[in-house]
Amino acid sequence: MSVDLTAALLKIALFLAFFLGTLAPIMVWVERRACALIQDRPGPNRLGPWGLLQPLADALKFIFKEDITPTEVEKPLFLLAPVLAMLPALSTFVVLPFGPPIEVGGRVHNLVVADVESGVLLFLALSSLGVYALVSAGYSSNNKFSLLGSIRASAQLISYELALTLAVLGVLLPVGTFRLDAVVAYQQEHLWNAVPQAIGFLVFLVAMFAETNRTPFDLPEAESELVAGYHTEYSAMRFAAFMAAEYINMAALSALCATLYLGGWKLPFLNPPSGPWALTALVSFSGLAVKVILFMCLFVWVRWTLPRFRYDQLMRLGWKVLLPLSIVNLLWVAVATLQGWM
Amino acid sequence: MQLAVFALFALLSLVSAVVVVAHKNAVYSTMSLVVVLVSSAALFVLLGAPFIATLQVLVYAGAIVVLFLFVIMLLNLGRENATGEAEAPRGSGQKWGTILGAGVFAGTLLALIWRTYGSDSLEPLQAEAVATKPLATLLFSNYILAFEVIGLLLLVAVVAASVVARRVGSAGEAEAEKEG
Amino acid sequence: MDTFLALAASDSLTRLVLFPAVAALPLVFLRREQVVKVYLLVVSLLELGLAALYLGSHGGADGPFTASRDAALSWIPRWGIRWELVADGISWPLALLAIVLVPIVVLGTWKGISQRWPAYGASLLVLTSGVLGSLFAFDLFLFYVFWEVMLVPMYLIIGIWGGERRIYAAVKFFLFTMAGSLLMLVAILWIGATYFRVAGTWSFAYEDLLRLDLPAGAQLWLFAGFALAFLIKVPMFPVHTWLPDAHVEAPTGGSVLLAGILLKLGTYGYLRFAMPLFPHASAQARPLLLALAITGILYGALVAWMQPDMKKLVAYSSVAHLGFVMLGLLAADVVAWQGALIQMVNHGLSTGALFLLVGMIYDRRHTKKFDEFGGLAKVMPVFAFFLVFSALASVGLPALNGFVGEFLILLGSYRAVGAWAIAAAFGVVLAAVYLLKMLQLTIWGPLEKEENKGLSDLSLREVLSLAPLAVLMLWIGVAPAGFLAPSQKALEATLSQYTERLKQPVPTEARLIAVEPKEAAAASPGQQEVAR
Amino acid sequence: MPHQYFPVLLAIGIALLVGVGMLVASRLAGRQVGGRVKLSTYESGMPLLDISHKRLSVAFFLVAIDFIVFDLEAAFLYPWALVMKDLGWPLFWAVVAFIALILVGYAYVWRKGGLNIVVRGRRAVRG
Amino acid sequence: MVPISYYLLLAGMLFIIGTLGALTRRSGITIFLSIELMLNSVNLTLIAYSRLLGDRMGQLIVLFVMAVAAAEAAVGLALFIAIYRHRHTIDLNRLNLMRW
Amino acid sequence: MEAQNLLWLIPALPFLGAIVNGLLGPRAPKSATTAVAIGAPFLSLAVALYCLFQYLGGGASEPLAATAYHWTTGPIAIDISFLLDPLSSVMLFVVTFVGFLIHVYSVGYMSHEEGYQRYFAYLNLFMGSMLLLILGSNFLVLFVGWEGVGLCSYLLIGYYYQERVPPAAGKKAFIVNRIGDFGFLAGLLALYARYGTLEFGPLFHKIAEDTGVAAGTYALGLSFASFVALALFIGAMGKSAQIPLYVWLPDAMAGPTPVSALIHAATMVTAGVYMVSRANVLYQLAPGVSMFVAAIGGVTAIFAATIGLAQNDIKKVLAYSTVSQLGYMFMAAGLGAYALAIFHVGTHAFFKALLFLGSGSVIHAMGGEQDMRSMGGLRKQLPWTYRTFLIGALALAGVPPLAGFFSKDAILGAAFEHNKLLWVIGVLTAGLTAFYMFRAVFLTFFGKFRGTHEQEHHLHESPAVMTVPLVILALGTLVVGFFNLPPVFPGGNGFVHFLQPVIAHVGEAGAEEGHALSAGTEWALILVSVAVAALGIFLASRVYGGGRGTAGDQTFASRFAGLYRTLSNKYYVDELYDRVIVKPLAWLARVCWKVIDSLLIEGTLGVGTFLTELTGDLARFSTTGNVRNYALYFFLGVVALFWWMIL
Repeated sequence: MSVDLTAALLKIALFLAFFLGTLAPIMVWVERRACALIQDRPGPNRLGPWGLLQPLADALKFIFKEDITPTEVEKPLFLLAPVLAMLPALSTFVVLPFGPPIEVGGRVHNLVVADVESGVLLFLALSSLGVYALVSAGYSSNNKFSLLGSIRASAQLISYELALTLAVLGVLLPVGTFRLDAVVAYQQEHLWNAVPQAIGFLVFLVAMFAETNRTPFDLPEAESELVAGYHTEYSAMRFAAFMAAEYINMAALSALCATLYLGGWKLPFLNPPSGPWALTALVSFSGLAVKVILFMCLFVWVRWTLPRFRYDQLMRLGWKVLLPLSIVNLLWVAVATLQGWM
Repeated sequence: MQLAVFALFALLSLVSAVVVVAHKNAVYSTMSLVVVLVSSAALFVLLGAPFIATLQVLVYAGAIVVLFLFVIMLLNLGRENATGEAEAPRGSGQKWGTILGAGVFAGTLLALIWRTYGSDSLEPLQAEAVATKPLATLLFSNYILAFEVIGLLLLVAVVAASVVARRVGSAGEAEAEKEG
Repeated sequence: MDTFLALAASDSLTRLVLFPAVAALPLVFLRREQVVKVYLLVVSLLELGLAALYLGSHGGADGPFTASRDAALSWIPRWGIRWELVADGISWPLALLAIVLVPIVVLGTWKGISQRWPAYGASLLVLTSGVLGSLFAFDLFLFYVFWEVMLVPMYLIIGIWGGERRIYAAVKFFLFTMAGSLLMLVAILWIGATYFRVAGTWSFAYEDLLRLDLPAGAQLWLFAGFALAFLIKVPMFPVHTWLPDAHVEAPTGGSVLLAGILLKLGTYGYLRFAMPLFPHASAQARPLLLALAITGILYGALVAWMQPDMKKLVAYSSVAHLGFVMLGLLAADVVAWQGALIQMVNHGLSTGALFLLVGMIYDRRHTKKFDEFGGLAKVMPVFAFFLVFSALASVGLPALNGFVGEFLILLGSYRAVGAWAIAAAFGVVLAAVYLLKMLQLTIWGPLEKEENKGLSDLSLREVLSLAPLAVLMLWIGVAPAGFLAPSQKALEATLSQYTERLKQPVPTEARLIAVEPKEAAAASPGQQEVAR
Repeated sequence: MPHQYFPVLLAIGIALLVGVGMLVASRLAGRQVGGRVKLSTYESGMPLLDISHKRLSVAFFLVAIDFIVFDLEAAFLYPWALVMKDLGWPLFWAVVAFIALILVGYAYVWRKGGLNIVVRGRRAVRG
Repeated sequence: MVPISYYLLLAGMLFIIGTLGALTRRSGITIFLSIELMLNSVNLTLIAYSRLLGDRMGQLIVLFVMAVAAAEAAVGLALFIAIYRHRHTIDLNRLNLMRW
Repeated sequence: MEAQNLLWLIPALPFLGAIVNGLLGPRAPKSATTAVAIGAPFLSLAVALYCLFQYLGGGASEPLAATAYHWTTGPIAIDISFLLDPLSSVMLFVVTFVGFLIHVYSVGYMSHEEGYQRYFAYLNLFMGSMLLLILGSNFLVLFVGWEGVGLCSYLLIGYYYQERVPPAAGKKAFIVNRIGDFGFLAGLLALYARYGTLEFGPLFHKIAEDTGVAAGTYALGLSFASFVALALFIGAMGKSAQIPLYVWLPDAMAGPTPVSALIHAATMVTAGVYMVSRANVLYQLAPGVSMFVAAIGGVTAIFAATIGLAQNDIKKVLAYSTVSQLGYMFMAAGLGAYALAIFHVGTHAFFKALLFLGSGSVIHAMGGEQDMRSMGGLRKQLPWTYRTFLIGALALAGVPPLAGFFSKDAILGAAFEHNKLLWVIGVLTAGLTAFYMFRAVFLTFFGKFRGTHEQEHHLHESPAVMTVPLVILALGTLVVGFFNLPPVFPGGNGFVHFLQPVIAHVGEAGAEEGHALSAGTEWALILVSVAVAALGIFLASRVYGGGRGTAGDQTFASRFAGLYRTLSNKYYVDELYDRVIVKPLAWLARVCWKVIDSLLIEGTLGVGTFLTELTGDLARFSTTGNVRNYALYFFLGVVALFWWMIL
């Protein structure tokens, strides 16, 4: 038991380190620099070389800023909301495999935090709880922009969740289990799913953007309309928590996307070394991390390139395009699998 | 270990359940319900039904309760006293009748359960018993008709709900839709 | 299931029964009134064609009405309930009457019904199915099911397309009929359970239950259960009050079918089930029922005489006419039974025609009160002709159908019950009194009301709907032999079985007795000698 | 096997800790100045002009209903993934029927405009 | 191993809490939530028995219960919306049109 | 062509005519209608004559019989079959011959009527039915015809349907007939139940063989024969307008006059007599009933004759005289002189048809006026009518050697032989008959014209199509009496002999008619009846002749006011019936409807409904409309159930 506990804690620590210690700072920097690049301006460049220390400064600023709790808010919910935002973000990764099974001290460990049968379903379940953070924040802020923002955000979230869920199901069909390591293994034997299930991949990708409220789907926090939406009233670390949750969500979803469609932790033409288990784990984890970072860059690129959708366009896309597409994908995969084409 | 986890979630769900029932603000009630549901999901896992537990979170907590929240937001039932709870209590007979009935029921039920299952001992769960595949097989063989009926039920529900909710023409709606 | 479908697809009674109900489905999609009407007409004529086809292919030694049956299918095996349809000489005349009346009703109410034609048509068709099913069902449970199926469309027809007090009438109709039929259901379940107790297996099949010899007490209760259901439907004297209300409020088509077919199910059921299954009990109850039947004849006639409303008059005349039928059935004499059977058909034809005529005049004037009429023969000679013709048939004028039935009933029942028949014969006088009053007040006399002067005579469509009825009335009246002969064998078989059973003592315990197979099974081509 | 799910619990616990910790840290580290104006609801610096909780369009509710339905559909289809290969084509057709049923409801809502969120409101002066 | 009776007791208590809520609260929404609570407690019972008896049917029924609950919530909440639109309240004490 | 194979044609042809005319409709050319209308009875007459010649020429030894088809099947075997025997041949001749003549007459009489085609359709229908009645070889066919003529009577009386009175009169006729039919039907049922056949031949044979038929009590304290005879006679009463069912016949004069002549004088009303004669076996076996028949006949005869004295409507006078003459016929039949009854039927058919047609001619000339007080002195304008009417009146009065004399005298002879009281009544009636007939003759044809000027202007003799039948009938009236000369003459009683095969010989009762009296008595009786007739005519001429006009009536009315009022109001019988039968029955019906139906049955239901509603109302207090209350009840119920289950 204790071995398992230790292993689990180690794996969780690995992810947290990656998310909070590595990915977040890098991405803050990348985001700001890339934005500047695209907008043809220098961007933050005072702290450290090329402004590399800027994320640290940002973090400090968040910590030391005043925590404003407006008098009109529903206090318990208002305080709970950022935690609720962090909760799904920081728990969904448990089902993501990041390497081949390794043997430590005579015991075989799967390189996944929670080696459970529900697998990807658990991911979806936990991420579906994210909506409560939005609603809580919006509702408790006692501000009509926040409320509208949160409602819009939740509607958007649930709308795209459908497409996402169905696209994921498409991946699972030929595999025959919910376990993501099986999905990875399947992709080692077959093509990456992104090829035969291009439709699903596309759907997933779009839904991913929407799920994380990223441009062009950042309607809920559209500053021009809704004064930043549901987190208008938040400041300091609470605001940072929302931001961090968003980034972590992006990362987690990117990881899931990579696992489902792009072969998971496995890099092409590169097998993890069969040396010491720690090396194996780190290398294979890096494979996943590389893909996640690539995805994150895509997020940033898209954010600063594409204009924002109008809300009705957004919903129309979700309901009238992605949903049918995902069903089509589902049926196609089912037929293909049953016919043995897959 | 399991007992600790059970105690944690049982306590959590009980407290949250009381909040669900007792809280004046419907939003808090709803949020508490989520807690109850998630705790129950944890208990489901303990009972060897992880798949149901996951679905409980995905469907129940993640979808159905969202609908409640939406309606509460939509009708603005949270803060203001549209629910009328604050008004002078009427029908306290109702309350006392309920408490009496619930008391009798609770006493009987608890005594009964305690007497019947007080000393049961369970075999530890086996992997096969937890596996989801047999469940799926059962669903898609013996209960395939129920499965299709669920489809029908959902169809009816969505149509009915759309029709009932969308009685266009009342003044409230036009006004409300401008807000969108 | 596939056997059922196969049965329904082949030239079978099942098809005959189910066709109208199935044909009602497309009505859901039809919207245009004209299309619906034509569709209905086509369907009902098709049904007639199917019936003819069936009769043509299944006729045997006894002529077209030779007993024939569909293969019995298990329906609820747990309780031995089966889908078993049998047609014989007793059910055929009524079934044909039902089938013939439907297109006539459609034609006759072409304009009278102004709304919701699809639903109306569906009701008619489902009603047809229910009636045919009741007539052919040889499983008591199945019979009950069809019996109830019959109830609903009629309830709808009265309740939706009826007159001002339609809801009251419909509810009254429903409650009366329901009260009786629930008792019948109890009796059916009881008899089924008794059979199970005695035979060890479940069965509701008519022929199985016929073998059940019940002790006196059980017979009496069971008979009461069945008889009440049937007598309410007939309707017999003290439980008749739903009928005038139902008729007056029902739309024309509803009245025609109600009088033409539904009431007959009561007498049919009495003949088919109540008497053969419980011979001793029925014999015991005979004096009371005879008294009620006679009372009904005279009472119905007297009350009809007093009515200020044409339709109510005709409605009460039904009470009197059905009293004759009951008299015939109670006589337990083959002549009387023949008369009763043909009288059921007659009543359907003549009263049906009268209701149609009342409906036609109602369509024009929107009233049925005698005060509003008078001298219509001047402006509506064709209407007058048909009214006189139908009224005379109803009066029982020789050479028209009503006479045949009444005469045979009286002949047979005089032989069996003597003075009762004489008392009933006085009903013939009263029939003339009230029907001639009707003629007097509607078509004869001076044409005084301004509203009546511009009335148009019957259209070709209306004539077409009445003409078949008139032809049949005359035909049956002039040469009834062809209508009597096919049913004779079935009636004789039932009667002989009934009298045989009566001769045996009542057992103290329920038991099974051997019953020689009814003509249904014995209808082999060898026994063709029908001696005259 | 419940214990396999323990890491999930663990992760959730840690997530909670992290979340709460972040907030507590900020609370401890940051200065708390406060002030009536500063703590008022931000609406361009104005006092509340209007009640904040207006009733919202019923379209959101309809979207949520559709979501529920499809979510359940997905929930019921997930087990399919486990047994699809075992049960083969008959099950496939059963599932197609199931999906078709759901799609009928979907089409109904589409036809009735239930998916056109907001746009209806914008064209309120249509006729 | 946690004895199954604990689960059942917990379910029973949840059920009673739900009942109390459903029968004493006046807000339609809260009553609805209480009913969901009761449903949930029944689900828990079903799963517990499923575990006790080693029979998966209990789990399956929970699945169906969820579907029914979803349908119920959809239609029920739609009704609330409709009612609110007409009466501007969902206080069940005031919704007594069905009173003779 | 075998004659019996043609028998069915005789009734069928008029039926065909009726159908053709009915289908042709009112828009058909009048000539076509006429051709069909006249052609059908003419062909029928021709066939009838052919058959009669065949039959009589063949010595009339065996009756002709033919079955058209089986009416019923199975355990009861009733056929549509025909029989030509002496009895039916007499009737056949009378019906076809007189019927044809009246058809011809109608062409003229009805020429300006609106429903010309309808009239002839009815009339043909009547002919068919009547022929069915007399040719039928069993009681069923007879009954079919019996009812058929009743129907036609109804339709034809109500021919002027747009007026108020005729339809009502038709209805009355039909219903009164129906009452009779009720008796008839009862008789048939009894017969069939006992013998299993309705065919005349086998039936009467069986009755004659049946030893117990006249003994014991069957019903109502009567033997079987008596019961059936009485029941059948009730039918005859209705059809032949005997007390107490005669009331419809005078009212029936509301129909067109040729109809009165054909149906209500010559043919239909004699059906009762025909039927009684046909069933003579029964009546011979039921002497009590026979006596009753005779008594009814006698009473009816004098009763109607007295009413006839005070009638002013020329047709009403003839109608009451018809009732009276029918009384004679029944008197004869009741006395066992069936052949004489039939003989009187025949002679009466000729002279009464003649009289009616004559009156029709008068009415035609008067433009529809029927009241004799407005007539007078018409013999100049209507010579042919006058002459033929006079012959008819003389015949009716019993003046030799006209037809009426022979038949009436024979009946009186039979009465004298069997029952002196009836003879007295008969003689008195004869006198009264002579008196009122000549009252009519004097009021109509003599004296001064009392009508309006305009009527006088229009007076004219009828066209030939009407007068020729009158003349033929008058000739017939002169001739037919000689078929049955009184027995004192050589070759007398020929008709009686001719009919002898039909009259059964049951025991002693069947002695041959007309031989019992000595020649002296015969002559004395003849003299008495002639004298009585002469007296009646003389008195009439004293009171009404010589231009006195209606003064005689006024004198009579003032001198015997009560008596006159009673007579002119027909003894208040209609009023009596109304009070005693119609009103109570209507009252009963109203009670049935309003009290039993609406109050008792509906009331019981109402009480049930009330109780149900009361329960509902009481239970309604638990219905607070608050869902949670219901839920609480539900919950408490569950708790209770729970307890019940674990305890």
